[in-house]
Amino acid sequence: MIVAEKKPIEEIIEEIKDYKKILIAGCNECVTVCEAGGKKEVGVLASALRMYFINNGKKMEIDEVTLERQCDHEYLEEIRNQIGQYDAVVSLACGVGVQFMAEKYRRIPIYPGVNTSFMGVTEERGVWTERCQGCGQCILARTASICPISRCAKRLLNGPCGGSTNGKCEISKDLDCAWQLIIDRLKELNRLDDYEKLLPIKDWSTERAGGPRKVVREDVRL
Amino acid sequence: MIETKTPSKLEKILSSGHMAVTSECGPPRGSNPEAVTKKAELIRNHVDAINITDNQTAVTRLCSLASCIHLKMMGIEPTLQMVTRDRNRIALQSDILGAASFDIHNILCLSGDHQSFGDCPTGQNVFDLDSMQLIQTVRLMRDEGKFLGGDGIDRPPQLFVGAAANPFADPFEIRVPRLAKKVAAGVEFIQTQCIYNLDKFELWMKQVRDRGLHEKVYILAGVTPLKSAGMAKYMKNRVPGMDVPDEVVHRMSGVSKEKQAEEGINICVESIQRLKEIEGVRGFHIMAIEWEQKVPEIVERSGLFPRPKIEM
Amino acid sequence: MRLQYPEAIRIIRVPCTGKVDILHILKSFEKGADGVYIVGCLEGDCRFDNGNLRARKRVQQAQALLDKIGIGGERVQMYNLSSGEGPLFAEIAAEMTAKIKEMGPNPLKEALKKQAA
Amino acid sequence: MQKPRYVDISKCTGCGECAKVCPVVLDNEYDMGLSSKKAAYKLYPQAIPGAFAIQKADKAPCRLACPAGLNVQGYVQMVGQGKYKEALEIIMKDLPLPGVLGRICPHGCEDACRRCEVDEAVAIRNLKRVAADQFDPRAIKVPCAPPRKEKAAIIGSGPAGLSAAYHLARKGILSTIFEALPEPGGMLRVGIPGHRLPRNILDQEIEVITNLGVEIKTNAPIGPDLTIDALFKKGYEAVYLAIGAHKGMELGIPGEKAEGVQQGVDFLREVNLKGTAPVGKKLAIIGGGNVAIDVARSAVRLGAKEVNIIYRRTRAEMPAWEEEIQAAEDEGTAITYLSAPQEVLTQDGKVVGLRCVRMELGEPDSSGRRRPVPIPGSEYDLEIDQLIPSIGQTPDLSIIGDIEDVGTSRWGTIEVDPITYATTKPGLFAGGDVQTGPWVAIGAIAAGKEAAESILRYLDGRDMAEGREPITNENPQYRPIPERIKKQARSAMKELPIHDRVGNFHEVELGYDEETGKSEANRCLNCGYCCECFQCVDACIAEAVCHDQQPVERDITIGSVILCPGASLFDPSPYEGFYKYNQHPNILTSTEFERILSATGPTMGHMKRPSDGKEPTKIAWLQCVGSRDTAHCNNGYCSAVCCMYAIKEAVIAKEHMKGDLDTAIFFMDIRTYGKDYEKYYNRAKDEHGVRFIRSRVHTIDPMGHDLILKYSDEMGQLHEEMFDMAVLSVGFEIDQERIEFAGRLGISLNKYNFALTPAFKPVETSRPGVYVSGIFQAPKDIPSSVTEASASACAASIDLSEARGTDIKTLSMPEEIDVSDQDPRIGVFVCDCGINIAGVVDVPAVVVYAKSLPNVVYAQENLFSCSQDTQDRMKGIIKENSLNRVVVASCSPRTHEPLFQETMQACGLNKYLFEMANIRDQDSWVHGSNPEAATRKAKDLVRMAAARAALLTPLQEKRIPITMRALVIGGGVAGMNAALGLADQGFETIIVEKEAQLGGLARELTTTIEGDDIQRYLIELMDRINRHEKIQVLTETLIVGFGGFKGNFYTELMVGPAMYARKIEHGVVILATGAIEYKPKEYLYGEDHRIMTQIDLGKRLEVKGADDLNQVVMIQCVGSRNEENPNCSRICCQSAIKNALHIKELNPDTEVWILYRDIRTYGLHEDYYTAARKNGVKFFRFSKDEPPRVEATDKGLFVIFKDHVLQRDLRVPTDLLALSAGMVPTDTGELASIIKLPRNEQGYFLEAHVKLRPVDLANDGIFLCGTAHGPKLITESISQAYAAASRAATFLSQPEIILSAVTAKVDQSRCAACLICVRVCPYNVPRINENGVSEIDEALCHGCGICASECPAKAIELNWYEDQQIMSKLDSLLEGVL
Repeated sequence: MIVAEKKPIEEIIEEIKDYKKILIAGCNECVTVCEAGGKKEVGVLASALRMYFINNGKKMEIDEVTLERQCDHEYLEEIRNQIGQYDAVVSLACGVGVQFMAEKYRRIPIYPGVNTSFMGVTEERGVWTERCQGCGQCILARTASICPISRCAKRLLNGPCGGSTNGKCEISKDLDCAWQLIIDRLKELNRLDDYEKLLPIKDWSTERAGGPRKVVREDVRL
Repeated sequence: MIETKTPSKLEKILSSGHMAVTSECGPPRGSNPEAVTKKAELIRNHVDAINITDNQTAVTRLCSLASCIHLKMMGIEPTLQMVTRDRNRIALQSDILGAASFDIHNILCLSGDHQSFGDCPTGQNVFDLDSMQLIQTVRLMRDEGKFLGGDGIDRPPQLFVGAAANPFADPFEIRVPRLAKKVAAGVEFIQTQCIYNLDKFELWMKQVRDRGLHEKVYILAGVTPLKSAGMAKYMKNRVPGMDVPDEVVHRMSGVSKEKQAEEGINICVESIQRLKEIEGVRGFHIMAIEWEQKVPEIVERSGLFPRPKIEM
Repeated sequence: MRLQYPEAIRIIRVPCTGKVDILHILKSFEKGADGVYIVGCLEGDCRFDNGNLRARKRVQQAQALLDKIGIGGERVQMYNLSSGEGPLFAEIAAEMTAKIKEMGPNPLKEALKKQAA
Repeated sequence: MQKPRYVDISKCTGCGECAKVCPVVLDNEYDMGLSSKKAAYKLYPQAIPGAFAIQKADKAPCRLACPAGLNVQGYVQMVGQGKYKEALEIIMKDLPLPGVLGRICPHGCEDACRRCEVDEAVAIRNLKRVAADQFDPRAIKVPCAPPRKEKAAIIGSGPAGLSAAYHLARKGILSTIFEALPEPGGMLRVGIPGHRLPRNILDQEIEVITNLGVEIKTNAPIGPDLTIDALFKKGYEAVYLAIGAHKGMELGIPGEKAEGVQQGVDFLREVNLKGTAPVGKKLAIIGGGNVAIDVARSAVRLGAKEVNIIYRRTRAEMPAWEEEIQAAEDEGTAITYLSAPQEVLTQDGKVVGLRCVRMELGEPDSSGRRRPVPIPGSEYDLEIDQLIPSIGQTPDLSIIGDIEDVGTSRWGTIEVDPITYATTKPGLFAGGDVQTGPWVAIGAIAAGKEAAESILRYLDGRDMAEGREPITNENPQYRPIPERIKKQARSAMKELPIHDRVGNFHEVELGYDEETGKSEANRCLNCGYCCECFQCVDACIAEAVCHDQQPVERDITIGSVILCPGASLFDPSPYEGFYKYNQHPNILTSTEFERILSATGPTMGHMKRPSDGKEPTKIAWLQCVGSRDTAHCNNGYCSAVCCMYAIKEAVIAKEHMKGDLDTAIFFMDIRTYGKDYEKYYNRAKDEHGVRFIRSRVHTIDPMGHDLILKYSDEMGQLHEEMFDMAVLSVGFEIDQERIEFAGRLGISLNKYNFALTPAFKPVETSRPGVYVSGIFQAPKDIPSSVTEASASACAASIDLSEARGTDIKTLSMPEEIDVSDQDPRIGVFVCDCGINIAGVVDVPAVVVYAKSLPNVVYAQENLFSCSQDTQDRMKGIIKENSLNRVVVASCSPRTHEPLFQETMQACGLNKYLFEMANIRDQDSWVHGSNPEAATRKAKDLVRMAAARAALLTPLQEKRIPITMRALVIGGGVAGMNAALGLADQGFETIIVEKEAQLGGLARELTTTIEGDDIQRYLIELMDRINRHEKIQVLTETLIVGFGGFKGNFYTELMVGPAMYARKIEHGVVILATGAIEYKPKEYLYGEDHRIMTQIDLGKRLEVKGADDLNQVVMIQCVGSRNEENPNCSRICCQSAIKNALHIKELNPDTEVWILYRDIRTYGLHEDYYTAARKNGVKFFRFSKDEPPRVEATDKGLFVIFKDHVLQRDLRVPTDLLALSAGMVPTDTGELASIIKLPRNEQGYFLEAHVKLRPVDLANDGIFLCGTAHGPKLITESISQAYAAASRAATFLSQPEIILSAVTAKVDQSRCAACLICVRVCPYNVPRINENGVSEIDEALCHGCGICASECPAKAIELNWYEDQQIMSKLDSLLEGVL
């Protein structure tokens, strides 16, 4: 899923402080699961903002809504009738949702309420970690199903670098060295010999280097 | 390995069976070239080539290529260090050509320290290639005269290709395979991480020999004289991939503060003497960090002086 | 024991402090409460295993947020005691009341008064 | 026999007003006497709801000693409280003249006072006077029956006459008193001079009587003009004759008629009526009574120069009060003892002298006093001018003439019936001095009171004597005199200075001031506990106090009896010389110290030492006080709990003091043998730094507040250490009361008087049908006691199983009304709780306020909402007003919610439509000093409750039938007994055993330490199992699957060698998977055939005996108490000792050495340890860090260890080495994961609560027994098996289970399937279902609400605590704040 983190409230305040009436829109997908932008967080943010503005002598009306998803037209349509009354929307969806809402409702400023972080997993309750950078050319088959692009600080395809220490990355003791993981797993799979196969120079064009990407499935298109 | 592939003096010394001695200089954080040239002057008679580091520890400095050019102009043989952190494949190839245009003949291919250690931790890194792929790239450009994109190069670069190896980094079991991988990528000489744990290094070398890698690549053992007990401890505890045994730290702390520098030199000399005996060690890379004036003493006391004269 | 404690306290009953939502805490302040505290069982003695530990985390969340928006995180507290500790309950009530008195009323009151004026 | 508690618990609301007003302060047993409580007190302080009781013993001795039966203790306590009016009310129930008697009563009560045993009697009389001094008795409203038409005549207005008139008036009979003298009062007036009894006091108190309508006719002597018969004729239906004894007795010596001789009574009468009388210069008074003294003191006041009292015995025999004699002497009266007058010397008919003779004391006379005998020839003359004989008085019956039918005695008194005071003449009664001869005023008062009762009955024509026989109690039970009471001298009374006394009759004794009075009153020991002041009766609005409750004898028909009377704690007092427990306040028993640690204890959990309140910095514990001690007290057993509690106390004390405390435990062996106890011990030692000193303290030397402990260590080194406090770790003892109790029940006791039980029937006493549990059977810890309690319940249930389900009442409820489409109609009931709430909160105002709230259609005030009549009224109101929500503003829902909910259900309302506002515990009780704020808060709480009530919706509790079948996993001794425990109660039971045969570990065992044959037992047990029609045994069976929930489980099995798959449905599970003996890795086990475990050794001894053994060494704690298994295996010490004793029995010449760390023969097993030592088994201690070593060589087997006393290594050759290998649980890893069972680090299953639920698992419907729970003896396993069966049966015997409706529910349309609920639920209940959304099984949900408050999609609500319901409270509380 997409993992996001709540934006510091002061940042949101700074963006919306000049409006009078705003809508906080949550999303019941990834951001709910990663506890950054579900209905509950909408409530928490709304309550905190109301208090802030009262406390700072400002009249601010704040409403709450949580959509099933903000990355689909149909769900975004649900607020068409009410959205007109707001000066701005703070979307707690990922960056995708924020943009999609903005594309749909062109006259209303939409502000992000979360920092969209990465695609990752819930390692345990309250701990999410990155697993994929969407490079568009999956190499996991060559790296014991552990992605050095998303998990090595230097994205080394033929790691590890000399900074790998006790299984940890040189940049942080809390970060596993992806290449250590790869090697460990290769060992477990009894395929350590694969390590010596050089990974070729990567074609990054399917990653962001190639510009905005698009997937089109003609076979399913309506 | 009698034949050489490049005009590199270093390659020549090595291929003729001599113990090579290299050292390195860090460029200044400014545009005054004297910082490099003065250092180089101090050691030019005692070493075969001088590495110029490339924004070492991710701190922005005078560029490696320009510094190499200063040395070259002084008649000193430089080794251009090049990290893949800061340049994509276009810039890398372009700089290689730049070096070649000044007849710089040695290159050391590195991935580079992560920018989070340096002065621009919020910067983006590139890592379009990794060090292995840079090795491959240089060899492609030199040997096949081609760019990565496949186009031909007019006057391909003549670079003796080196890389680093760290016998002490984790995971230990892939230290030798990793070297093998670099060899497979086309590396011709290796400068190792500073060696303090000689036992472990010997073990590594044994495995290197077991695989016959010592016959495919010149291994220059890296040494760094310790200036103080504090430095020893710092290296032990703080520098990733550094293995400083307790005995070394104890030995440094065992002498009075004034004598510690001298003790550091002693250890370094003793190490070189022991390393010389190891089969497959083909030279030394002396990294006297901001202590270049001591390099001559080390080289002399280690019996590596005078340096052989090579016909260019 | 009938120990006396300050009368400024109104108790809202929940089956476990684990039921106390951060929203309950925030809304209390939004509606004008001067302070909120949550009294749970001793840590390790939760009838539902860990409800009180969950509650403590939410209190910490609320504290951080209230600090940021200028209400004052200290206005929310979590206390743990056993049902046999009446005197401690009274002590906590007094402590909390004193803390809130020292901090003054919920700043929203003053702010709204100013707005009205 | 049910003893009365004097409080009707059906009415008591637990408000505590009775205790508040109760004056009697007693030691609080709950705090081990470290704090105080009242005689009216909460009987079980931790019970909820807590009803009160009144503690009473027999009537106090002072009361019994008072002729008039005054409630002395009662009024003394009232004076102590400064409640003078109340004191007088108590006094004046019997005595109309408090101020009078408060001065002149001879106070027989004080002679009876038990305070004398401490120091001096309480000054009771003076305290009575204090009451009358501080409050005018005339202002007391005397309760009187309505006046009747009959009238009575009373002859004489002395104390008897006045008392009779007073008591008659109270009974509604008005009387007329005929008084011969010009002023009323009788002897009180004319016999007692004003310096002792001021006239105005007497006058005022006579007014008390006349105020009731009694008429006193003075100067109305009885005689020829007014005969008794005439009175009857005049219409007086009863006559009371109380003319007193006013005639002085003559000396009977020559010259007595001379001028200058006057009878003492006559002299006093003249003084008292006229204010003066002639006195001579030299005055002789004969006699030794109070009259003689009164005469002397009066004469002095009237100017007599020399006053000499002549008394024939010594001062010791003088009947006058000592203080009077002293006063007389102080005032100048001389007293001549052992002298008697022989002749009055006269001249001209006037007295001029007196001839006396010296006396000496001879043999005792009938009064017990030594008879005075004249000394011949010792006559001497005395010059006097006035002689006043005062040797006694008699009634002057001549004045009344001869009355028909009335008998008189030879002492000239009237004869009456001793109980009714009736003379033989109908209607004529007599009392006072005229009937008794001269006696004390209070006696006359008593007589008058009794006569009044008789007259009433006489007038009513009732039997006058019935029920008035005096009851005597040969052996009264009183409150014991507290052992640590402080001495306090009786308060002296201020007196008029001597020089101020001459020439006047001003009162000499000036009374106590209030302070003195209070302090004197507080010296009272409250012998009867309750003083019957009845303040509590007035204070109790619920009218629950009932002082006249009597003990009731009840017969209950029963099928079995379970005894759990417990034991008493060892009392160190008899060994004061050593323990110094009573003499030093900082030496406490462990139970007292527990109270100091307790938050509800006397110091509210603050650590303070008793002597000076200082926070202790060093505390010592002395173990084995009264246990393992045959030197002092013959308690040879170990009390089994003291080590653990001492460690606990030390740890908690340290925690309380946040580390500023040094604790030291002096012990012989640390016996932390229970499950996980050893870990606690280790933590205490290593983490908390509790010091453990292996030593017995030999001397405790108090030094000021501190204590010096002297002890010698293991090496014999002497030490001294100073401590702030010492705690005596006292053990258990069976006291006399329990021994007698056992005797009454006819059950046998062992030599220490614990109940005797057989090894294989651990809860059966010697009498069939009578079971026992707890420390009455043997010392044991709480888990074992609780386990046995369940076990005995099981045993009893088996006896009673036929009667199961009979004698029960079912409550039928009307069908529930559907309120779903009704608007909320809320009824609010605001409770006064007597004055508990109404005394602080303005309840009517709250009611008015409640009526103004939205949706509230009805509100009212209840005096006691919980009383039955109120409940009935509420039902009516709910129906009449069609209420569909109810709010009760009263006390705590914890205690009363179910009651009110039942009331709603009786009205057809769903019980979840109820809400409570706690305006008592959270308001009136805690803000008592601020009624205004409390009222404001009550309104808030009611408003909040009403707001929530409006949002409540009906919830249905799910009822689930139970599969009435049990699954027992494991067929060892525990499993089999558990199965029998259930099957014998009629429940179908299936035993699953993985082996081919039943029996488990017991198959390897020979005998118990007591000598019972285990194999024989096992054969019998298996036989019973196999023949039992309700038990099915599946051997060689594995459990492969498990599911369902409590009451409805299913288990999948692979049965038999053929692995036949079976699925069993069952309602409960009993885990009895057992344990096995640890296979040692240590000490060369398995490498040498001479090295074996204790089980091996037991078998070897059975087979080969011990004739070939010269030396056997045993090593303890093998595989226990080490890093790998930190726990003690509990059984190994006794296994070793059992085998050692067996060896010694087989071959006394075999040397047996046991190498141990601590010997842990807890409880009664200590006797075997003692026996082993006596039989020559040698014990050597080794420490964990230096374990013994073993060498097996060709030359033999050697054990090398360090002897702690010698401090050097010993190397001993041995024929055998027995390793006391501990226990390890059977491998249950897979089972635990299939059923999801919690286990500890060693793999033993974890019970739900170590102490309170020792055989339950946290998983409902799953129970645990035997060694699967932890190492234990076979006897303990059997008990636990029965306990598990009992718990399981309790569950199975319900027809269905009712699940709480307070469960979480998911709005699945909102669920994001984030798994957070799945992760946070402490019970793993939520799951993501096949539709990909969360689902919470209400049957499994515990209702904590954690999931609801963590759900990021806000898709989960907890029933009854829905967010909007909670928020409604906040909204309404904070409405308008912003």
